[in-house]
Amino acid sequence: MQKLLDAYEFVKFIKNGDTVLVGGFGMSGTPLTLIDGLAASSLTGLTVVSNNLGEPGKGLGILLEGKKLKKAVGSYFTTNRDAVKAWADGELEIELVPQGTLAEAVRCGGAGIGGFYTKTAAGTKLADGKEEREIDGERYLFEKAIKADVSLIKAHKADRLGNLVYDHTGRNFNPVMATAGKVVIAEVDEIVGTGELAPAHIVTPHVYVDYVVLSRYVKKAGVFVERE
Amino acid sequence: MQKLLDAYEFVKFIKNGDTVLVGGFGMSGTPLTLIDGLAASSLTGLTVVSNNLGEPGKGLGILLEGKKLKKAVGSYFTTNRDAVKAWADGELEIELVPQGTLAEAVRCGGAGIGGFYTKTAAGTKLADGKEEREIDGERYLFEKAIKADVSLIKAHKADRLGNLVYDHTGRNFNPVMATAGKVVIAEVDEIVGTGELAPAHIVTPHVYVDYVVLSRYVKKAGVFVERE
Amino acid sequence: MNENRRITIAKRIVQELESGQTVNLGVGIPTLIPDYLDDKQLVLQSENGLLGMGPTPPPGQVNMDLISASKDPITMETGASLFDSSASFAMIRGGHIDVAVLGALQVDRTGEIANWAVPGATILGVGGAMDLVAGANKIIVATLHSSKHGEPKLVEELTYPTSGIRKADLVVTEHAVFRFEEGSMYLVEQLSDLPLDELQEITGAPFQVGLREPDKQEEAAE
Amino acid sequence: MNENRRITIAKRIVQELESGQTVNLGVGIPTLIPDYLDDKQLVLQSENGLLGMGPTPPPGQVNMDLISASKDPITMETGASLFDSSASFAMIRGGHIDVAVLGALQVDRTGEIANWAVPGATILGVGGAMDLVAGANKIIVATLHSSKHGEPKLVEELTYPTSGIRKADLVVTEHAVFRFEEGSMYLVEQLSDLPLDELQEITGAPFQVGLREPDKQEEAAE
Repeated sequence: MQKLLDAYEFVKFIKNGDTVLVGGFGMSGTPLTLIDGLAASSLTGLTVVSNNLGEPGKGLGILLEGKKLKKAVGSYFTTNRDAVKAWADGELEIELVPQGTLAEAVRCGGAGIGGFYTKTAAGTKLADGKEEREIDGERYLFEKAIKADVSLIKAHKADRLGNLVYDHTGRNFNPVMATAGKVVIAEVDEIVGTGELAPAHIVTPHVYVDYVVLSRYVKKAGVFVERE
Repeated sequence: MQKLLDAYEFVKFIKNGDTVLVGGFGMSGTPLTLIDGLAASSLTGLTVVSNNLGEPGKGLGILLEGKKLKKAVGSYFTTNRDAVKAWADGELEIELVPQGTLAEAVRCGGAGIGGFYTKTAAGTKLADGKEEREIDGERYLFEKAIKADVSLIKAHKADRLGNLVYDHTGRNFNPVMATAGKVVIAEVDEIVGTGELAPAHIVTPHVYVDYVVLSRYVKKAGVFVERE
Repeated sequence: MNENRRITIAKRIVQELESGQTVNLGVGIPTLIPDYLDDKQLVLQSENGLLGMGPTPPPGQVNMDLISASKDPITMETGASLFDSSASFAMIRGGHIDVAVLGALQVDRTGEIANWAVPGATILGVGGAMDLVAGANKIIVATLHSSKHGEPKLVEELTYPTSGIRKADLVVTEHAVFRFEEGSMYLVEQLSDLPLDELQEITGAPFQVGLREPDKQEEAAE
Repeated sequence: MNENRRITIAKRIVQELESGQTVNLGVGIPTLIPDYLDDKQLVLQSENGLLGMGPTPPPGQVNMDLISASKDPITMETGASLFDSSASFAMIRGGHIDVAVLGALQVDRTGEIANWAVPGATILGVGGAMDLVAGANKIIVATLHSSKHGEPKLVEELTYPTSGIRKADLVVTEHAVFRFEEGSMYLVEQLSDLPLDELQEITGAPFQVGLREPDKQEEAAE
């Protein structure tokens, strides 16, 4: 398979200071192998755009422990007390974005849309410094599209072209993030033959996927453990 | 099935002068039964938002013949010479929108986005009177979201809740139009039991679908003919 | 005793909900609602990409890729559908959720909600709270009448950061149901035997008793 | 004879394409390209919602819900995927199509394209033309050198309405290949035995012969 990379080989596509989109909601649909790869690398100063920063020592939490991050953009960091502490200590910049605005901004980044107007957060602290516009008598905020150097996503299955499908709510941010990175790496549980995924059921067409990495983890009793 | 309507019963949800989104690309994924219903009704002065206006005497073309339309918004009308003639005779207003802008504007209408910026058509005649904005050094046009009173869409199968899947490229504008009408009527080829459509394969969740109408047409040798 | 008060609130909110409605339940008291539905059938939406959320699975059937917005394992009802985060918030923000039931830190006399941040404290989480406030067709706030420090949660003016300009339609506490209309707050029902003057005392905002116009009540109840 | 010229153009454009590339083919000459690919494997995108478009089906296997952007029956290659119009144009506008091969009414000396409307005539169709011009990573224009009225299609300045500010990278006619760089037009290859002075005569815009810098040519050919 042309797009298949060894577990940590993808790190060569990332530079210090890059902006990296990372899929997942909590620990679901999170590219654990790719995060391990970042943690094991010498990369620093990364900006991570992801809904959460995992939990202390779990998921993206290990990048925080490894001092890989300069900044985090997301909607909910309070589930990782390390993130809260790093922010309070001035070691991590945080940009808080409502979850729906985050998802839409990343979708726009991948769709060639420069920015959009949303009612979400109009009149709140998260609107500080943002342009407001009235459309049909209602208050909207301007939000700029989000793009990144690299997207690290997690899917359930890839075919040999790189078409992807997802596992239940593990889908979450992954399909939009697949569209918005200059280089897109997909960690998957399984690689199947081209043609095994029905055209109408493919969620991410292969044109979005540059490389595929087989996950180092397998699901046992519903939870990911290291593959033996 | 609670949402099931008789063929032309849906007409009661539409008023003279309403704006109606109609799915389809050419004659594919076009709600032929619902169009028949409009044609048979006494409705007039409708604004139709649809990629094309069908062909002379076919698809949306029959609404033009029946003098139901005040205005058409879409990307390509030249395949229907009746539309060109009606426009030249001052009997039909036409608003021409690039196809991608049309699809995105309708998606925004359904997604609570007030408007968006696209590079498409910047610097062209279709930008006349539209706001331009520079974002990251590139020229973008502001486009307002499109919403409608009613959406008439065509799907392949509905389950008894109203979840929808589509037939190949018959999907086209239908899923976005399903989100942007105050009342949404879906014409379908087949109604299946709830649970028969896999959760990951459903394209339009039932929350978007108010009513379902079984098509008066069936496909024979790949082409729709009247159901016997 | 605290649990009883929470259950009182959940049960009362159930009366506001109708079978077939699409409902998004926030964290806290709203998550009790599925236990008190009797034969009402709601369609529960989970912001992480599911319509048709079912109850917690038995221990052997947990899949950590099938979780709620609170990150707990869940199941799917028959007819459920899965989608990505942008589609989920398109559904929320686009006005396709009938009712959002939310917890709150404060609600002011106009119905404006504060439910995401505490003044002076670190503000590092908002999640989907603001999208739900901006987008749901009807907003019901489920909250205890007073904070654990005994301060009223219904206030004249918010001292906590607002969640948006969009107002709540209804607030349900263990003592009362309040409705908001055109900037004013109306007591529409008492849920405890607390006398009216004492209710007024523990409520931080002035309210009128009954709805402004009887017609309005019927309309709203439709 | 006209058909031969069109085939010359299609064959020459094939040389610019690589296996595995995602390509959107416009109406007209571009639709001839699939017949001259030899062993190159392109991934064809159809703006109405398909990646992996295959050839015309045999008559018995037509499905009018599986059609091209030209509304003709098509098939799907193994590994194809289907999606809605908003997703299709997200793919186009977002820069995920490697090459768009388009027809044109005119191209000016800077590479600006006019391919949707005739001045003075009714303007009632644009389709996806402007989205493709704005979004594809590389734009190749396939056109006969002169219009059927014998007027040059390569012009000093457009007299037909522009399709967008984004320039073509390459124009291929039956006589020549032109490349555009920084506002100027370069003849990079002759495809017929027409002498250079005659080529200049039937071309409505001034062009330079060869690329501005030899380095550039190599870079572009990579």
